[in-house]
Amino acid sequence: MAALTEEQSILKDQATSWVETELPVQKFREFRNSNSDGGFDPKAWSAMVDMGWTGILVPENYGGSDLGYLTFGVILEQLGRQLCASPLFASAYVGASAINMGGNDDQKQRWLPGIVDGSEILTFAVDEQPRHQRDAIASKASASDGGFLLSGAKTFVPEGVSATTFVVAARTDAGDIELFLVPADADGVSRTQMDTVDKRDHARVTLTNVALPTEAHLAGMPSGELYEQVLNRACAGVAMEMLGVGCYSFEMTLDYLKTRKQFGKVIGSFQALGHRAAELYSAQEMARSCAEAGVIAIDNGADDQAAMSALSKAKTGEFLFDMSNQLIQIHGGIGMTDDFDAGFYLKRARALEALYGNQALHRDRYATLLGF
Amino acid sequence: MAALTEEQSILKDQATSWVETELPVQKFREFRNSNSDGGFDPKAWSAMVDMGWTGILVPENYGGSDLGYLTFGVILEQLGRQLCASPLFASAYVGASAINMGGNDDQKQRWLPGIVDGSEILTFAVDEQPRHQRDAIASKASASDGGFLLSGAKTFVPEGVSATTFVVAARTDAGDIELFLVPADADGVSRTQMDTVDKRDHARVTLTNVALPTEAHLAGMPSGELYEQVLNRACAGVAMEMLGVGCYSFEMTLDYLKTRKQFGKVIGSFQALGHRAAELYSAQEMARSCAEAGVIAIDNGADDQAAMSALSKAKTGEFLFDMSNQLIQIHGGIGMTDDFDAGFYLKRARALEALYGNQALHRDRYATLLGF
Amino acid sequence: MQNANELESFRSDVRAWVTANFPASLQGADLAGIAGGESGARASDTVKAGMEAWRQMLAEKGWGAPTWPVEYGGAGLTDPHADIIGEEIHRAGAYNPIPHMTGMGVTMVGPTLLEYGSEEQKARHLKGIASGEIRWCLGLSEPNAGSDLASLSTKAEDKGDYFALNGQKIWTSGANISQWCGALVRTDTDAGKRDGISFVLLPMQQDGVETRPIRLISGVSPFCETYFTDARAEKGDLLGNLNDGWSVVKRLLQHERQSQTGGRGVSMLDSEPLHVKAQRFVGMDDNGALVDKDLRQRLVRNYMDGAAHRLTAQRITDEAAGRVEVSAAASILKNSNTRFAQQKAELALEIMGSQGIGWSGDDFAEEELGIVREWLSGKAMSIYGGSYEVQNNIISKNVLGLPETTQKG
Amino acid sequence: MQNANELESFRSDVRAWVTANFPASLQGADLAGIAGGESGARASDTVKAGMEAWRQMLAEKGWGAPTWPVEYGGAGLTDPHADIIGEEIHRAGAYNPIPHMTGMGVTMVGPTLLEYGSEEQKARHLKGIASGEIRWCLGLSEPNAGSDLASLSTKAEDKGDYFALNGQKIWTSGANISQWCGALVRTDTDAGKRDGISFVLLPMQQDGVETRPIRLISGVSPFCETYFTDARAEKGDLLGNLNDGWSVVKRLLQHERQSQTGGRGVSMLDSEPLHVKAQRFVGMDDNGALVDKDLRQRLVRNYMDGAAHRLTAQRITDEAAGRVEVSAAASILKNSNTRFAQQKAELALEIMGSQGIGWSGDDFAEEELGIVREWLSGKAMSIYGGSYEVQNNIISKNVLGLPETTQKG
Repeated sequence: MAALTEEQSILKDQATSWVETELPVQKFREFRNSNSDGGFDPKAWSAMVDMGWTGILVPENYGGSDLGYLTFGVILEQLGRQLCASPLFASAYVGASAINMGGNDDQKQRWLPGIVDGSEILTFAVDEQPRHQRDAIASKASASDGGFLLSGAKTFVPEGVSATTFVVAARTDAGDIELFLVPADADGVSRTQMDTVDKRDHARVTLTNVALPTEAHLAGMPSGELYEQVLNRACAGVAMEMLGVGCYSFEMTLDYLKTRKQFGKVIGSFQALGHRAAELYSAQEMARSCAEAGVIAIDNGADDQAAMSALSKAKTGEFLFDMSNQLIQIHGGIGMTDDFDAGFYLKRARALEALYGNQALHRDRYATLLGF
Repeated sequence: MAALTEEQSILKDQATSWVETELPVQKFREFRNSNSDGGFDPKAWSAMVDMGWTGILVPENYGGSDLGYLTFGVILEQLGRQLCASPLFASAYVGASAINMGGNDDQKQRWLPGIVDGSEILTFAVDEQPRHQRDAIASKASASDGGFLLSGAKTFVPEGVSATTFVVAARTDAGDIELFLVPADADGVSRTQMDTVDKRDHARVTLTNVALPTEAHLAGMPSGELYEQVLNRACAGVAMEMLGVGCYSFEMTLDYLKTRKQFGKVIGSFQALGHRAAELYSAQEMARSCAEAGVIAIDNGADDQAAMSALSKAKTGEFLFDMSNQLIQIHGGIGMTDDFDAGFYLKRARALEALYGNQALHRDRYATLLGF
Repeated sequence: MQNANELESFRSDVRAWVTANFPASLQGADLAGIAGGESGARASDTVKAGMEAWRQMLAEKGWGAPTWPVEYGGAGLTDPHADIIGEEIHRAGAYNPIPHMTGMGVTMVGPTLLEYGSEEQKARHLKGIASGEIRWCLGLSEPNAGSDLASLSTKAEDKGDYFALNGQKIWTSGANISQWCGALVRTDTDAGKRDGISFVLLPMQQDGVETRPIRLISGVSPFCETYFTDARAEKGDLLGNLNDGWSVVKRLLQHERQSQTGGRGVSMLDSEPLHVKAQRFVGMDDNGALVDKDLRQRLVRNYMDGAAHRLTAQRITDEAAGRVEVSAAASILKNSNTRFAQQKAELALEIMGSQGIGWSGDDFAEEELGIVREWLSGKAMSIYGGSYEVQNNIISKNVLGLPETTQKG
Repeated sequence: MQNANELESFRSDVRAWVTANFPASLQGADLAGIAGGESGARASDTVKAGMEAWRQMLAEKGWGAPTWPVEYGGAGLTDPHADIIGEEIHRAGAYNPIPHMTGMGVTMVGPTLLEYGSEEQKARHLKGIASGEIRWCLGLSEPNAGSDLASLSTKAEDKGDYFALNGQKIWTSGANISQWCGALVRTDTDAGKRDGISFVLLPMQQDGVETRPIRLISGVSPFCETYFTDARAEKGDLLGNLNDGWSVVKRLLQHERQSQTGGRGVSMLDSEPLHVKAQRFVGMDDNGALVDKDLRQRLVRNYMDGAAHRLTAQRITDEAAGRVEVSAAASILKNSNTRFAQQKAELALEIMGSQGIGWSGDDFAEEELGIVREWLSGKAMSIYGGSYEVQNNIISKNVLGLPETTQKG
């Protein structure tokens, strides 16, 4: 993986070992079997807060460590490996990005410390249709009494049941897509959990004439720009989580190739499977390079951030799609059973692929950004 | 392959054995090395005429046998196997189709017997740009003195140097694309041979104010319809030739897999190559079904002829593309040498893929014809 | 021509009979579900009674297994006749429940019995299958013998007039609701891997047999783990010769591949064409083409794959004396059908976006949830009945004549 | 930081030196062609003289092989310094002809000599390489020993103070214009396949050596068949130990893979970006997207494959103590580069339509013809230097630790 600073390496090692011992995929299974609402274990969430992960993107004067997107991405990768459920990504990555870039000092002071200490759970409410499309926002934020009246219906909102505050994308009277902070308990807000294959917290959120003060508007960037930038960052983050999901799927598969015997030999000794493993490994290495390049481009403030985020989401998506199918195929019958974990990875893979646009959408974006 | 009538079977067996003994790919090599113009061996062409192949699509009252498109396709497949060069396809398949469908009795009487006895060589002059596009016809046929004045520039015209008559697609004053019969020796017609990788006769043809009588116009179908129908038939025919090129490529490869030794074993015993051969064989069987379905749909006057011709060209194109690359790859170094025939098949493959639109174009057509 | 006329006249007769006899009470009911036992419990008494009457009528005509000899409960018809019966029943919106009701009976056990069974075995077992009264399962795979079936370890001990079976089978589809089982067992532990195996038939309702349903990634499933503890199979129920079970099962698996080469099935994926679904979820541009061109390109490839598969299946049927022999064709078609179907399910999911990852609840239409479950359960298509890789081994070796790698023990 | 400053200062020095010394007479000439010998004959005397002067200047600074020790003709610099020299020469529109002029000398023979050569061998051979004066070829493959290199049969017989070589090599690139050859030969016919092999150096200008150029599907080629008939290699030119040539060649092939992982090369395919070519041949819609959406979709995948390859090559370089070891990375990168480049050539051909199947003549632009030839010659990328399949074997076994199949003799 990318060369890390010493501080990043320490955080990474800590995350790896904490995830493996405290939040292995077995915990996700227990949670799934318990059929409880909300999508994550509050104790694990507290531990993440205690380890400082919620402050990685937050400037030091607001209580964070400001270690940047690569650092956060490395944590997301570790969480992806064990399908760890938590609002970390929605709140401390996407939410914090929105406030950092779009908020004024007052807004930062109001929201960032809460993100860092875990008392606030922010989430980005974007999609209104089953398929993500950047410009398909019909929610309206109309100027009213010195503030805004907000109406619309959002779907597939991550951590939508647990969130305390929604970062809502809505069109202003001028037609621009702008972001608004909407408390989950505000009048006119209702939400229901969607029961999805990955058993994570996704919600439908309905906003009916929600009255908001001016301070709810993140106005720190030119019209529409904040929305684009937050989405680009979000895509790069999802790519890092997908990388973790895919890498662990590869490792499970490789392990099976080395231990499962058929026809008197471990199946990894059959050349057709050996070559398939080689192709998957190569695809994994390519995906890693692209995923890391996505978050590194943000840290560097690179001109091609948007293209790199599209590349990262598309390439890790392609790898994860193939890898999750081969995870089942190579495991054979056992891979089909609910008692084995492979199905969890397959299901999570498709949810992450769909989130903020699938591979096809990001290939299209990449071509458009490159000018063809 | 498709179930054949006894008559079809006899013709097929005759073609197979004639091609293998009289016109094997070695003959093409000799021709290529001789660097002669024109693209084919006149003696072989006479033999084809004598065997009655030029009359397969021609009604009996014009001297043909009227055996239909599947029969002709089966012959084209055999010719494809040994890369046999001749104007059979251009004249007796595409040319005859145009006259059959678009000609009145006088025109049929004028042209069909000549096609059958080989004295006339017709060819379809369509493309004006490097990439085939059905509607990209700028050549003009303006009404003039009770006839037409025809101007335009055509490229990639098959058998364009040997042809005696061009079937030219041009726009009438009304803007429709119609077909006109243009003698190669008419005033205002000039042509030059293009030196292409497949070393076949492709020409650029320039038409400058060529004066044509009314009888040059094939007016037997509603506006634009003839052009479409001839192209659909042409595509299905090319698919059958491509099938032959691909099947022989597969057989060469399979033979090599069974005889070439590396690491003390024939290379076909390596599972990765064995599985690749299995995949290629399956693709070949699928391609055969689609190619045959293309010509059978024409014989049956099926409603979905257009879609079936797109399917046949696209699917055999996809098979041939992969197969021609694997032909080189599996043969390794020897496949790269000019002394070996593999390169001929690769080069012919790409020329046939490009002719009348490549795989991508026909996928697009198929989707459009199916309504999405 | 005579033959074509005869078939057309047969078709008219069938159509008339179906129209006259298919019970009105069954119109529109989920007949496949009921026959499969999945929604049978939920069906009304009227529907249940109608179903039973319909089954009896079909059984009397021998249409449960139309190509079997009349003396074994069939109708003694040719394949084209049988196809016509299937087509006409389908066209009438009716459904032939018998194959479904017999589990592996009509499709696999019956044909194998016809070939390998003694006169007595055929007389005893076939009629119950053809009439839809006896459901069969197959005990083949074991936890450590998947693709490598011949390494199975379930033992059958000779106890004089019966065998005592001990061991565990897995992926026994419908074991928990079947009356009979065809099981592959080891009868000689000293012989070579494939030489000491026999094929026995045994009743499932006995003390020595225990079944446990397997929960799959798609939820509930028809598959079971089946445990034999001194389970009893009569000597007279040995199919084929002792220690020659491998020939029996090879033939059986050919029937299996044949039955998986893409026959009709009731599928949520077929409730609307994929491109119509895409037009609904994705939208069209001014030319009527899907706005997501990347998806459109993959969709048309999938359509073409489907067309190529169907044309190939048809062509192979048409080839009276085709050069592609039946078992080879089955391997090619099983793989092409699997690839097509799995890609189709993935495309359907992709088209539906976040509606394509629903598991349950009112947020999702029944069709959407059905597709997701089929997407998941369909992953098994390339695993069971000889995996994708095993089919490629078969094509490579049996069809193409490439030498076997040293990997087979 | 110190280091970065030092490198920047080095870069300024290099830039100044190149600007001051690159001969004006060479501006815009086809330097790669001239260095490779292909268009050397056609070059004017002025250009030839300029080229020779430029070579001498580079050689004096040791920049033919900047990382080699000064005593062997190098400049004793680090890899980052060498990269800067390459970048600055490239930036100035100049060209370093030495690696090209030495055939396999700078990239493969030299590094292997540095590792395995005796002091005397290094002193004798390296300077001629670093200065660009001696061109080397490699005699490795044989007609019946391609991917299975170790089954070679060219024999070297011990004649006291020299070896007498007999046999045939193939794919000896540049054999007909090289002064020296590194050859893999069998010195013990009784030993195991890999144990009786040695690596010898021999001069090409001698009676026992005959070369015949191989015509490829792309036309002329640098490759030859090379025949040894009692060709003479001195005992002192044995590289490494007797019968230990396999270790030498394994290392040599690592250098080869490394040199094929996607370095800069002059290519007609790079004369304009593919999407610009596509805009020219295919056209754009109102949104500025290519009208052929199917092509566009495959084009963007190829762009992404290229980006992923470059990012991976960069990442592996950056990883000071990366977990991907060098030889493994080389296999991955060789395959990703090959796949990308071959697809790119196919896409270029497709974009050009019938202009993409030109062989010669005025009907085609020089760039169009160049691309077609590169498309054809590029098919060898997945064959030479360890085929695509061999790289996958290496990844599977050496990187992933999967057991070797029994296929290696």
